[in-house]
Amino acid sequence: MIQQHKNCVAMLLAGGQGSRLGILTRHVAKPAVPFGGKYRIIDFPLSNCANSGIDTVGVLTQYKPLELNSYIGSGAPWDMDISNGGVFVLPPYSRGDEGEWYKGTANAIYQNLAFIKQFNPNYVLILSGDHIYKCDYAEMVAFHVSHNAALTVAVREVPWEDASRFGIMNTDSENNITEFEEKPKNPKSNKASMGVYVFSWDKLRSYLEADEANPESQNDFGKNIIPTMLAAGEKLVAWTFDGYWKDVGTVESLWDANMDLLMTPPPVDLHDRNWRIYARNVGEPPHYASPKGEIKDSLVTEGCEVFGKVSHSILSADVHIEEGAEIIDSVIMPHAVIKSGAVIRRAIVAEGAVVGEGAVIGEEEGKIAVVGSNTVVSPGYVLKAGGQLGE
Amino acid sequence: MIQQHKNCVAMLLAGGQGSRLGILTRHVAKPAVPFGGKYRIIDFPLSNCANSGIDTVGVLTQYKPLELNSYIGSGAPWDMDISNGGVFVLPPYSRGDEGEWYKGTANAIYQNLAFIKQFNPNYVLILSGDHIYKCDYAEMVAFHVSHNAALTVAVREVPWEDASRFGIMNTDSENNITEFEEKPKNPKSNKASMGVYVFSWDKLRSYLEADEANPESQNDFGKNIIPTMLAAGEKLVAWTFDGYWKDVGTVESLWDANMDLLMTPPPVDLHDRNWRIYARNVGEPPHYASPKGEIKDSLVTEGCEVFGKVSHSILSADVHIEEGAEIIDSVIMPHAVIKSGAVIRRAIVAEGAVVGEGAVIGEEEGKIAVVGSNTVVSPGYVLKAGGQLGE
Amino acid sequence: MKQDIVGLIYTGERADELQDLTRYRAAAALPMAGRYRLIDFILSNMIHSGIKNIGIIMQKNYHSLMDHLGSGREWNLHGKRSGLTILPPYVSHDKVGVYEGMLDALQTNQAFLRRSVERNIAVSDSNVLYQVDYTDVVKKHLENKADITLLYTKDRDVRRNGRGRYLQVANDLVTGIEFDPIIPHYENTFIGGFVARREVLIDLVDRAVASGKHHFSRNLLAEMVAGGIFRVGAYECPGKVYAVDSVQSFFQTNMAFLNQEFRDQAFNDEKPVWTKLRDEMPARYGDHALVSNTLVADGCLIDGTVENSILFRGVVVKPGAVIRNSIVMQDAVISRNAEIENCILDKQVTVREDVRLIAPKSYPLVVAKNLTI
Amino acid sequence: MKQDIVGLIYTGERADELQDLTRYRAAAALPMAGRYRLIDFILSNMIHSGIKNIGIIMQKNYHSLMDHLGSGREWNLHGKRSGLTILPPYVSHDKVGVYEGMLDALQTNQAFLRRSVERNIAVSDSNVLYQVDYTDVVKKHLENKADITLLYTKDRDVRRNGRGRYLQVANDLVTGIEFDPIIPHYENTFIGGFVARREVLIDLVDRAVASGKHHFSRNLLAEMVAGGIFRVGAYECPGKVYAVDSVQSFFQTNMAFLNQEFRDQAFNDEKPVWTKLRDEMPARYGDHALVSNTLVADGCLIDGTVENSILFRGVVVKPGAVIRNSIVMQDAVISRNAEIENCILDKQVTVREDVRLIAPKSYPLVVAKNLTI
Repeated sequence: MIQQHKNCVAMLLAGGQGSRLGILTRHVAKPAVPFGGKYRIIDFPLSNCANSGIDTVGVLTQYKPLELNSYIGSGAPWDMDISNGGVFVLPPYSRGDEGEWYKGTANAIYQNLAFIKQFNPNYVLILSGDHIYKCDYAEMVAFHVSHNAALTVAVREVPWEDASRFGIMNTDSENNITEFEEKPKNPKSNKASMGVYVFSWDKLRSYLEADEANPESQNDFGKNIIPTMLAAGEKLVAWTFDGYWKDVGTVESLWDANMDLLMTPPPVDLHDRNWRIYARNVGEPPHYASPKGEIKDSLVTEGCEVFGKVSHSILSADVHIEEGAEIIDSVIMPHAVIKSGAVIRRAIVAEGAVVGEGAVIGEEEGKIAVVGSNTVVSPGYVLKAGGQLGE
Repeated sequence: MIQQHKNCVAMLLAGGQGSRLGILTRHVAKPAVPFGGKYRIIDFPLSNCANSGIDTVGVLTQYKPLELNSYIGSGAPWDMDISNGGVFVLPPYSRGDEGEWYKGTANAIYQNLAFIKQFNPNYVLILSGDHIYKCDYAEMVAFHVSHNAALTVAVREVPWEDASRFGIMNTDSENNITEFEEKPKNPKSNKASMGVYVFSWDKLRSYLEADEANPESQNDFGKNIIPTMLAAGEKLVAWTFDGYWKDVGTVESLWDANMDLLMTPPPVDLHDRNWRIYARNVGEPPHYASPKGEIKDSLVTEGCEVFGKVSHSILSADVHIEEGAEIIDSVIMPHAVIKSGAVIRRAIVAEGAVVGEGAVIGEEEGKIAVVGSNTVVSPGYVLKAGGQLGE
Repeated sequence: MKQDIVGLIYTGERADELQDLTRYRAAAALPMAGRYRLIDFILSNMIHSGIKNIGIIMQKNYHSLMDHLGSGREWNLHGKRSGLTILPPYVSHDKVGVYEGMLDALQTNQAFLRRSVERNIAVSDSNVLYQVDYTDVVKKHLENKADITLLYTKDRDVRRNGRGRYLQVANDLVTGIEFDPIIPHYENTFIGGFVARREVLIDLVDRAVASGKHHFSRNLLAEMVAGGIFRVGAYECPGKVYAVDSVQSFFQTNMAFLNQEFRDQAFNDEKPVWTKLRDEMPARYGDHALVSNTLVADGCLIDGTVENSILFRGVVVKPGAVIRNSIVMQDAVISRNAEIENCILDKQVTVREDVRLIAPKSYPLVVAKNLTI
Repeated sequence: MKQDIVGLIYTGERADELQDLTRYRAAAALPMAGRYRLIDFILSNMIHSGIKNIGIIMQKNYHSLMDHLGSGREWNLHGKRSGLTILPPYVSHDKVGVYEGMLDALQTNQAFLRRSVERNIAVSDSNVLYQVDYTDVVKKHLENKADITLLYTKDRDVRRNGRGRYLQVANDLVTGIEFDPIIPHYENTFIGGFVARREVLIDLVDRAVASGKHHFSRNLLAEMVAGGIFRVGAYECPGKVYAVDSVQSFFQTNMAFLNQEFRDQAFNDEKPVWTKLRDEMPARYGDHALVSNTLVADGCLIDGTVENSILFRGVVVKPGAVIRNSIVMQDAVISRNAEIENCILDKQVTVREDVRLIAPKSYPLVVAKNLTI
């Protein structure tokens, strides 16, 4: 199969089981976790690609590829149902006798070099599947090209006091990366790597092949590839991204990022018609707000029927809030039902869960409570702050 | 992800390495092997699905899924780029800590029960990825429904003298299967299984789950599932297919099936506008027949440039036959180049191969010679009947 | 599994009484229920009946409809073996074509009828809203050995004085038919949908046109019923039926969606109503939002009071604004402290601050597209 | 990576001299090179220049063109952020529209021009065949600080007596322009394609129409060149250029594809020419086939003699039939022992057994669609 030459191909690391998201990723891969009412996390990098003119994306996953496959489908929602490119879910597969799992981020790309090779690109963009942000990758690629770099690392400037929690890029005055330090005790820079890279294709290939041949390597971009390239004297540059960016790898950060959408103005504007975030359409009618309910300061998605009180919360598609139920500071994922008299506070209720009459989920303070997908919560059940319920 | 209910979902067993096809499947999975000039083997079952009104197909493969993925793309050529269904390539994937390979045909389906479950079908059609035939599966499903069967097995009547080479279904006068015998020494019937099944979804699920729980089982439809269902007294019926059907699992049978297309009239009519075989389009211009060449009794696909002599052969897309080259009784796969003075006889030349000046491939009699994909054959090289050249 | 019905939707209905609502759009393209166009219901209903080939007869003002339907992708009608065929008014060397009515349209589009391969055809007007399974209708049609089978309803809400087509039905056959009576004598209303054998319909149309007939119902159907040679079948359409042929009925039909029972009839998880996508974010409610008995589409920004209304995609309701008993179409803006009641605001209407626009319930006021008031 | 050019293709050229070939189709829809329509080359060339939004201005007889283009899927122009916009003649309450010419068409489709977001626009006629990278043209246009940049060729084969637009060019600027001279005084032929800043073009068109001008070349361009206020740039189109405006030039252009060098220019593995698919099987050669210097599309069944010809998809050549120096369109059938020479057989023509149809090379004979002779 001969594919057309592409200037830039994106590879999206959809990651492993995402265990820091607890029961939320028990039944779906992290990138397929619902976000912001009508989106899934993966809609952000995919829409960024579409808006940046990148139409060929490989999605690397070794966990629950079915749901991702099913969600991505033909790629039409992101304009990627094209014959000369498109979006492909790439789980690890058999070579000869045995299959290999992805040993690290670099190994995941290494195992899919043949995929990239089909398109013979000039540049390869490496993305992560658990970031919420709007980013013009075309600008980053242009920066890479104009700096004639082997590798460009996207960085954002974090508060100095937090810098020791990140992978930090030390740069000279011309944005050349001089050193990479993972969680430095005494940071010399506040430029934290976002885990988003642009590689020149020939460099990517040769360093991945060399890395694979080294049995000592952990096959990780941060730990292995970047230091090796620095040591070899390659030109590595840092491209500073200054927009909103959130890693949603934990329950708390996922809840936080959802709540950020309720700020005025929201730090990531989903209403911007020049940079839409696309999502698979669910074919639901407009939502219905009943005379018995009350909705304040919230996002409500099509298909909802709201008979109860909702404040400072996110309701995803086809959520039913019965009369007398109350939802505060919470995220309710698609198809969930909250029965009458139930109170949900500082919680995430996952897809298809049913919260019984009078149940109390979460508390006014403390950590976020989570009800897992398709879980049926008995009437009157009480789930404390930070609790997780579900299989 | 909630999918729409489907009456029938097809699962296509694209199989393993297909080692009986030798070097032809060294770089692609069997279903992606070119056939008949502009097709791949998988175009036949996929087009049959499209023509039978089945728009949701899972393709199970554990070998070279990349090429299959790339060929199938969004599914548009088979009208399967739809939002409520479509065609999905399903390699084995991780559950928790480790991946599992497909242990047998039944296990391959078992591992993908979750895929089928999404569509909550009434019936599941099990297909094979290495058969050339045109078949209205809707008729088979209708037969299954009207007979109120748990399982319907497609059979064809083979000459009695060959029956002992097949899996034979013994039936009563009402097409009920009474016994299944694998390669019986003294066949009681000449109804050979085609490896094409229609299951009622609930039956499929329960028997696959039971089979998986049995550590003794080889997890094979023929060896395990059918005997178990017969023993349990389920209603199994045989549906007789009487059209052209060819298993192209070996080099000889693949060559044979290609040559069958040159019969008058051809046993499988690719020109029939009511039952088209769809294929991914390659975007090539019409082929050019030069004044220096001669083409007789052959199929020639778009993109070819023919300056040599071609008789009783199949030229796939974008094949170049130089002046003075001669092709007889052979199959030339896409993008191959046959240099001047080379002679190809009773041979298969795979994708992108280059046969050098004056090379002689194959012989007038004997077994089929094969040149592997992207192989460069030195000028003057001689490959004997039955020889295979390439990595 | 394979379906044997081709669908045909006629969008050339007269639309005088829809006033400004149809100045730049066909009745079929009228906005409905917050995110749909009227034709979405007819189309989706045909699709859920298993119909995979659908022709749409276009008339004047078909640009918005064509834009809405696009390639048929949202309805999964974009394939090679299935699809949407747009049948525009015929512009050629010889003719700039506008149809006289359904009969003329059928005659002009004979090529579509002839090259279809399905044995049966389902034809529908586009200015009605109903749910029926055409497979059942065709089954009944065949059992009944009818030449043509008309869909009807007993629902009296569809009726209007002095306009309508009424049927006398006995044993599932039409025994009488009347047009536009001041007071209808029959209790059944023909809803503008019918099925027939495709070949039979081609023949009927050909004969009718050849013998100088012009009106489908008034001439062709009436003579078929009266003549006694043909069997004209009747099939009662289940559930509520709405006809959208005036500002009032447009208003009522939209408002019907506030009724839970009708919503359950029209929207069904297994049978979604497909429409063109807009990729809007979920609706955003602000601190001052007070929304009651209202349908709200994605993309709305609501920080005012809304009661008994339908808000289409991207409507903005500023703090202090009040909307009562109104239909507000796509991207309209209701500024601070503005008040509207019993209004229909077309797309991109802006209501300025403090403006009050209150109409009586029986005569909803239409504000035309793009106006700022 | 993101492209900053919107494309616009004008298909309203006069086509009188194409006779029956354009009776039911626009010149843009003329069959070309065995499996294409003329517009495929213009469209694919724009796409390979990175252009992702393309408007196509339709004129009378646009049904076959609309059918060919469909949703733009074959050109990967069916997305939300990219796409093909069909701009049909405007039929509304007020107007049944047929354009006067390019200027009128640009004016009427101002909405398309205005709502595009790209900074540059590439406009092309549809009755020419050429390959150029518009990115290079725009680059040159900007370097040149031109208001508009015209594409031209020095290729004298494009010229015909008494028809054509010729340019005097100095330092990449047009210094003189003439229309339809009996004998051209300038050596450069304007090929009907140009680029401009989108905003500049909108303004130029608006002014021209407002001041009563009607012809794009004769009025607008001529005054721009003469006036000395505007900079009219010139860009030489590389390679061969063909204009298809008469039966003879249609014939010659098709036949040009038998030339290896021109095939290499027009077809490039990296830049395929996209067209509507038909899912035909490969061409089948029989025992009696004798085919020489001929392009053969998929779906043909050949068992006769064919020389120096172009066979479109699905052509059947029976044993004993002879085709020389001819263009045979889709699904035509040449029966046993029939003989044709220097002919253009339109779609679905059938030549009966033993019929001979031989025209002189300089006046190829056109047999209209569907005829049986």
